[in-house]
Amino acid sequence: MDSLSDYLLLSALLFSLGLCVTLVRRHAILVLIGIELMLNAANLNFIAFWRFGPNPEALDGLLFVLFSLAVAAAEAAVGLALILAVYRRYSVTDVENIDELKG
Amino acid sequence: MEVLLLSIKEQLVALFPAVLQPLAGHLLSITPVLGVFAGCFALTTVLERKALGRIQNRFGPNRVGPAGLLQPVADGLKMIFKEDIVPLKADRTVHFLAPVLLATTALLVFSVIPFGQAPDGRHLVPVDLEVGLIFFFAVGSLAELAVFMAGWSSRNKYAMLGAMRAIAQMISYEAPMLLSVLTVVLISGSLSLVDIVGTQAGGFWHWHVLTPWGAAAFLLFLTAALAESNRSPFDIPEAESEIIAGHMIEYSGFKYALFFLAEYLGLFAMTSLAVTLFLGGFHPPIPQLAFVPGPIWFFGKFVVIIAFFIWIRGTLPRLRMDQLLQLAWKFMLPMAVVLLIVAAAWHRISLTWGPVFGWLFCSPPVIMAYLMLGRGGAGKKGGPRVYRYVN
Amino acid sequence: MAVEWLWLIPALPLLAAGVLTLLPTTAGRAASFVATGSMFLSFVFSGLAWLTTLDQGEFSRTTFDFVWFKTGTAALKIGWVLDPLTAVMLLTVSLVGSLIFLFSVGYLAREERRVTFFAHLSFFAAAMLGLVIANNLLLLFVCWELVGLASWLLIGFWFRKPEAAAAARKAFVVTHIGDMGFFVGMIWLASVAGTLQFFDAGAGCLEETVVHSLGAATILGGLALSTVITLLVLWGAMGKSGQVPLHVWLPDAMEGPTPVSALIHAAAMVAAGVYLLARLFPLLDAVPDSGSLVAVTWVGSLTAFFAALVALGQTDLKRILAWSTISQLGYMMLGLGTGGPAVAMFHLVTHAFFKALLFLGAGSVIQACGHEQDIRRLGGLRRRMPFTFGVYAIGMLALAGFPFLSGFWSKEAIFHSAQVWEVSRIPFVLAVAGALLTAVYMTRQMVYVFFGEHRNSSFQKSFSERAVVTAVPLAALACGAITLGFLGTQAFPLFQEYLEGETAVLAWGDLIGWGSLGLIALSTLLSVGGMALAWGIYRPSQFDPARQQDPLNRWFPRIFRWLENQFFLDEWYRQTVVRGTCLAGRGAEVLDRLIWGPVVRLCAALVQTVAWCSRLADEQLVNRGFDRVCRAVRQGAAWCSERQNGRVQTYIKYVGASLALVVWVLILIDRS
Amino acid sequence: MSLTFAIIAAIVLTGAIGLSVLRKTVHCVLSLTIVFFGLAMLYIRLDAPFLGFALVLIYVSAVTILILFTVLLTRNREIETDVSPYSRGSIAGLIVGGSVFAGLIWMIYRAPLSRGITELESPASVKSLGERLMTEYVLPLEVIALLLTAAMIGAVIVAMKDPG
Repeated sequence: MDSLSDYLLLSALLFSLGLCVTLVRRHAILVLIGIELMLNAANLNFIAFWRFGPNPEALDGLLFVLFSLAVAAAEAAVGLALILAVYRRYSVTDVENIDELKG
Repeated sequence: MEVLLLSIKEQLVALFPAVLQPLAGHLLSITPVLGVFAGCFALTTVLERKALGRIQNRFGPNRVGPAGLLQPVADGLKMIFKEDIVPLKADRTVHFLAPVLLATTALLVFSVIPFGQAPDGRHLVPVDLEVGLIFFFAVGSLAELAVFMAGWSSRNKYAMLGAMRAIAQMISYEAPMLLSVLTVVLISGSLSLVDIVGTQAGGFWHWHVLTPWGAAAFLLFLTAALAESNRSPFDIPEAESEIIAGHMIEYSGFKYALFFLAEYLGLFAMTSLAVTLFLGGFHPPIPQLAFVPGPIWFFGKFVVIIAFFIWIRGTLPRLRMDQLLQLAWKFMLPMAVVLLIVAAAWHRISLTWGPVFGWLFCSPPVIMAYLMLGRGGAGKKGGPRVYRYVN
Repeated sequence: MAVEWLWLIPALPLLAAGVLTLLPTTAGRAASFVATGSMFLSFVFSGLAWLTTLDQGEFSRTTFDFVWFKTGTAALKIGWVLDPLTAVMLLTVSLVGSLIFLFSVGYLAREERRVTFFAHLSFFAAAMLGLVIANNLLLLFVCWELVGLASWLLIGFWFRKPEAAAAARKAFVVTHIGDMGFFVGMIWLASVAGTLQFFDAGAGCLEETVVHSLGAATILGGLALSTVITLLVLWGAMGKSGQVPLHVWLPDAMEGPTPVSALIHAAAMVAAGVYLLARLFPLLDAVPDSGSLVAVTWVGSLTAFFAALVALGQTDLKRILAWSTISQLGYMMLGLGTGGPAVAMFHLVTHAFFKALLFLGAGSVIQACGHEQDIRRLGGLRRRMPFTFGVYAIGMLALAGFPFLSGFWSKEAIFHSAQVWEVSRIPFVLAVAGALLTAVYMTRQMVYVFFGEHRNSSFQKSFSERAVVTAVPLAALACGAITLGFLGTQAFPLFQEYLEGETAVLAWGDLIGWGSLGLIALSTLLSVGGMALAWGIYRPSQFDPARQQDPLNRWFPRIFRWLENQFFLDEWYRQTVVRGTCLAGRGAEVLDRLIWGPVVRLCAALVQTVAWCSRLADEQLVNRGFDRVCRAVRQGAAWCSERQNGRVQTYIKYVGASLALVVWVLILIDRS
Repeated sequence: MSLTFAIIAAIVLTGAIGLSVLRKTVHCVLSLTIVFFGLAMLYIRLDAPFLGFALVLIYVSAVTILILFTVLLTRNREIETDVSPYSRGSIAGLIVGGSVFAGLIWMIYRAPLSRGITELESPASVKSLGERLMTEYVLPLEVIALLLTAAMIGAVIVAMKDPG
C-alpha cells in the first residue's frame, strides 16, 4: 500500500507545477488554470490527510474538499468572466500587456 | 437464466490463474454487455429505418438478407472499407482522439446498470458502485468534451458551430435531467442503481413511474434524454439541412461509424437508465411472473421505450435553437425543481398516511405547476424571434 | 389538538397571506373568502387547542421545542407552548379576528386594493398568533416586530393620504422607541440566563431556578437583576400597548381603515404588550415588592385616568374610541400590577369583544354617513340605524361598566385588586375617577351620534346595516359583550381559576362580602352616575351640537382646550426635541466664539513663534542632512514603484517568493 | 509505493507537465482534463469515490467546458503563433516555484508522518456525508449556496456586453 508521504510528494509537485504555470505562462486563461491546479493539489492533501489520519470515520476532510470544489467552481466562473471582460475592453489575453493594475 | 449466466462466469474465471482472476472476471462481465448492446445497435438501425419507412408510407431496407435484416452488416462493411480522410489543417491527435473518447464513454456507462438478479441475491451487474448514478452522469458528461474535441480539431466552421450547439444543448438539458433523476434518489435514499431497482421490486404498483412526481419526472427524463443524445426533434447540432452534420462533418469511414455507434449507445444508456429508475428495471410487473428471467423483462421495457423514440422521430418536426433553450431553462428546469419538492412531500405523506393521501396531495401541485409553466411558455411563442449572437 | 400542531394556527393565515400576495388584484372576492376562511379555520384549531388544555383537568402546560439550527456546538431552540394563557389569548385573537375579517368583507367591498388589504390583514393576524404561541422570547420578539411591520402596512394602507402615511410612520417609530428597551432587555436576559426558552423542563427562563437566581442577583443600587430586565421589557410593552408617555401613535393610527383599527385595538397589537407582561409575570414577580410591578401599576393607573380625561374633549368618532382604548389598556396594566395576569387577561378578553364591537359599529356609522367621522356632524342615527344603535349601545354600556355586562365584572375585578394594594391608594382613586369619566365620555359620544336631529347631509339611504357580513359579526360580538363577564364574577371566578390552574368553586359568600358588595355598589354608582351626568349635560333638549359649542367648552374653555389638544403632548414633544437641539447648538456656538476662539488664536500665535524659530534652525542646520535622506528615499521609492509594474504575474511572484520565504524560515526555526 | 499509485501519479504528472509546456491553449486545457482524471482516480483509491466522480462531473464537464468556451471567445493569434508562450521574467518565476517546491519537500521529509493506515469497513458513504452536511455543516452549506449564486450572477454581469 502507498504511504501518506507519496501523496504529499505528488501534491507538492502538482502545487509547484501549478505555481510555475501561473508565473510563467503568458495566456491569462493558463494563469487561471495554474491556480486551479494549486487548488486541486490542496484538495488532494485534504483527502490524503483524511484517509491516513487517525479518524477516517469523521468526514471533515471530505466535507472540506466538497466545499473547496464549490468555491473553486465559483472562482473559475468569475475568473473567466473577468478574462472575457478584459478581452472585450483591451482585445488582449496576454497578461504581459495588461499592466494597469497599479496605483 | 441469471443463475446460469453467473455460474458460467464463475466456471470460466476458475480456469485462469489466481493472479489474473479479477481481471478475467471484469472482462467476462464486460464482454456480454458489449456484445448485446452492439447487437442492439445493429438491430435498432434496421428497425428505425423500417419504422420510419412505414411512417412515411414506403418500404424500409428490404434487400439484404431476409426482410433486410442483414442491412447493418452491409453498412458496417461499407464504413470500414471507406477511405479515412483527415483534413490537412486539422489537429491530427485530437481529431483521432475525439471519436475514441466518445465511444469509450458511451460504453463505460453501461457498467453500473443492473440487468437481473439471481435468487440468491447476486445481481447481474458489471460493477455495483455505491455512487453509480454519479458515475453514470460523470462519465456521460465526458461526451461534451469529446464533441468539443471533434468540432475544434476539424478546423471547419460548420463543425465548430455544430459542436457549440451540441454542447449548449447538452449542458442545458443536463440540469433538468439531473434534477428529475434526483427525485428518485430522494425517494430511494441511495445513489446505487442496484438499490434503486431494489426499492421497486414486487409489482408494478411499486414502480416510481406510478406516482405523481414519478410520472412527470419520467416524461422530463425522456425529453432530456432525447436532447442529450441529439435525436429528433432536438437534432439541431447535426441538422443536415442547416449545418450538414455538425461536429461529424470532417469524419469519414470508421471514425464516422464510431460517432454513429456512440450516439446510439448513448441513447441506449439513457433508455436503460430510464427503465432502471422509473420502470422497475428487471423486475416483472406482477410478482407471479417472476419465473420469466429478469433480462427479458429489462429488454422488453427497453424495446418499448426505443420504439417510442422512433415513433417520435417519425412524427415531430425539428425545434428552433431558441425554442430548445427556452424549453430547457424556462419549463423543464423549474418543473424539475417543483417535482423535487413534491417528491419530498410525497415521501413524508405516504410514509405517514399512505399512498392514497399522497396522490391526493401531490398530484395537484404537479398539475398546477405544469399548467402555470406551460402557459408561461405559450405566452412567448407568439412574440417575434430575437436574434442573438448573430452579429 | 396537541401542542406539536400548534404551529398550524398562525400558519393558516400566513399561508393565506402568501396565497393572496400571488393572486391578481382583480380577485377581490376570492381573496376575502380565502382570508376569512383561513382565519375561521384557525379559530376552530384554537378551540381544539383550548379543549386539550381542559382535558388535563389540573393546570396544564405542554411545550414543544425543536432545534432551529446548529452551529458547531451551540444550538438555537425555538418552540411553542400551550397553557391556559396561550389558549385564552388564541381563542380571543382568532375569534375576534375572524369576526373582524368577516366585517371587512362587507366594509371594503368597493376598495380596489382589496386583495392587498386582506393579504396584509392575514399577515397581521398570523404574526399576532405566532406571538401568542411562542415558547421563546426570541421567537416572540420576531413576531412582535412582524406585528409592528404589519401595523405599519395597515395603518398606512391608504398611503396616498399624507396623514395616513405620517401616522403609519409615527406608529412605527414610536413603537420602536419602546422596542429598543425590549431588545436590550432580551439580550441582557439571554446573557445572564443563558436561554430564552420560557419553559424548558426546569431550565427555561420563566421557571423556578432561573427566576430565583435572577431575583437573587443585584446590580448597582440594590435593584434585582430581574427587576431591571423587566423594566426594560416594560418599556417595550408600553410602546406597543400605548401607555403614557409612548401613547402618541395610537390616536393617529385611526387613519387606517376601520377594521384595522378594530383589530389593532381590540385583540391584536395593543394587547400584545399586556400579553407579553402576563407571559413574563414570573420574572416580574421574582422578588417581593418588585419595582417593576409597582412601575406597571403606576403607569397603568396614570394612563387610565389621563386617557379618559382626554377622551372627553375629542370630537372624532374613532379618536374617542382610541383614547378609550388607551385608558382601558391602562386598566389592564393596573390589574396586572396589582392582581396578577388573571385579572389583566380577563379585562383584556372582555375589552377585546366590546371594543371590537364599538369599532365595527363605528365603521357601520362611518360607512353609512359617507365617511364622516366628526361627531358634531353626525346625529339622530337612532331612528335611521336601529340595529347599529342597539349593538353600539350594548358595547358602550359594557365599556362604561353598566351592571352585569362584561365590562362591569372585569373592571370590578381590577378595582378589587387595586383597592387592596399595599403600596399606595392613589392608583385606586385614579381608576375610580377614570371609570366615572369613561361613563361620561361614552354617553357624550352616544348622545352626539345617535340622539338629536339628523345633521348629516351625505347619509346613504342605500346602505344596509343588516347585510349578513356586517350584522353577523356585530351580533356575535354583542353577545360576547353581554355574557362574557359572567365567566369571571367574584362569586364564581371560572376564568381566573382556569388561568391559575385551580378548580373554580361557587362561593356566593365572596360576592356578598362587604368589600365586594361595596365595590359593586361603587362601580354601579360610577357608571350610572356618570351616564346620568352626561345625559344631563348633553341631552338633546338642552344642547344642540349644530348651533352650540360643547357645554364643557363653554363652561371651562381653557381646560377644554387642553383636553381637545390631548394635553399638547405632541406639540410638547416637538417643541422639546426641536428646541432642545436648537438651544444646544446655539450654546455651543456662543461657547465657541467667546472661549475656544481666543484660546485657539493664542495657541496659533504661540505656534507661529515657535515655527519661526524652528524655521531658522531648520534652514540652517537640518536641511543639508535632510535633503540627502530625501534623495535616498526618492530613489528607493522609484525602485519600488518600478517593481510595481501592474502585471499580475509579478505580484503572484512576490506572493510565491514570500511563501517560499515563510516555508524556509519555518524550517530554520524548526531546526534550531 | 505501489504500482497502481505509480501509474496514476505518472498520468497526473504527464497532464500537469503537458499543460505547462504545450503551445496551444486548447491543448493545455485538454491536458488539464488528464490531470483531473488522474486526481479522480486517486480519490477513488483513497476510498472517496463520491468526491472522485464529483470532481469529474464538476471539473471536466463544467469548468473545462467553460474554459474552452472562453478560449474560443478570446482568440488571440499572436500568442498562438509567433510569440513565445512564456512571459518575460519566467526564469524568476521558475526559481520561485522551485524554491517553494524545495521547501515543501524538505518539510514533508522532516515531518513525523505516521506510516500506518486505519482500515475502513466501507468507503465513505454518501449517506453519512449528506447527514453531516445537513446537520453540523448546514451553515457552511448555506453560505456556499449563497456564494455560488452570487458568483454566478456576478459572472454573468461581468461578462455581459454593455447595453450602450
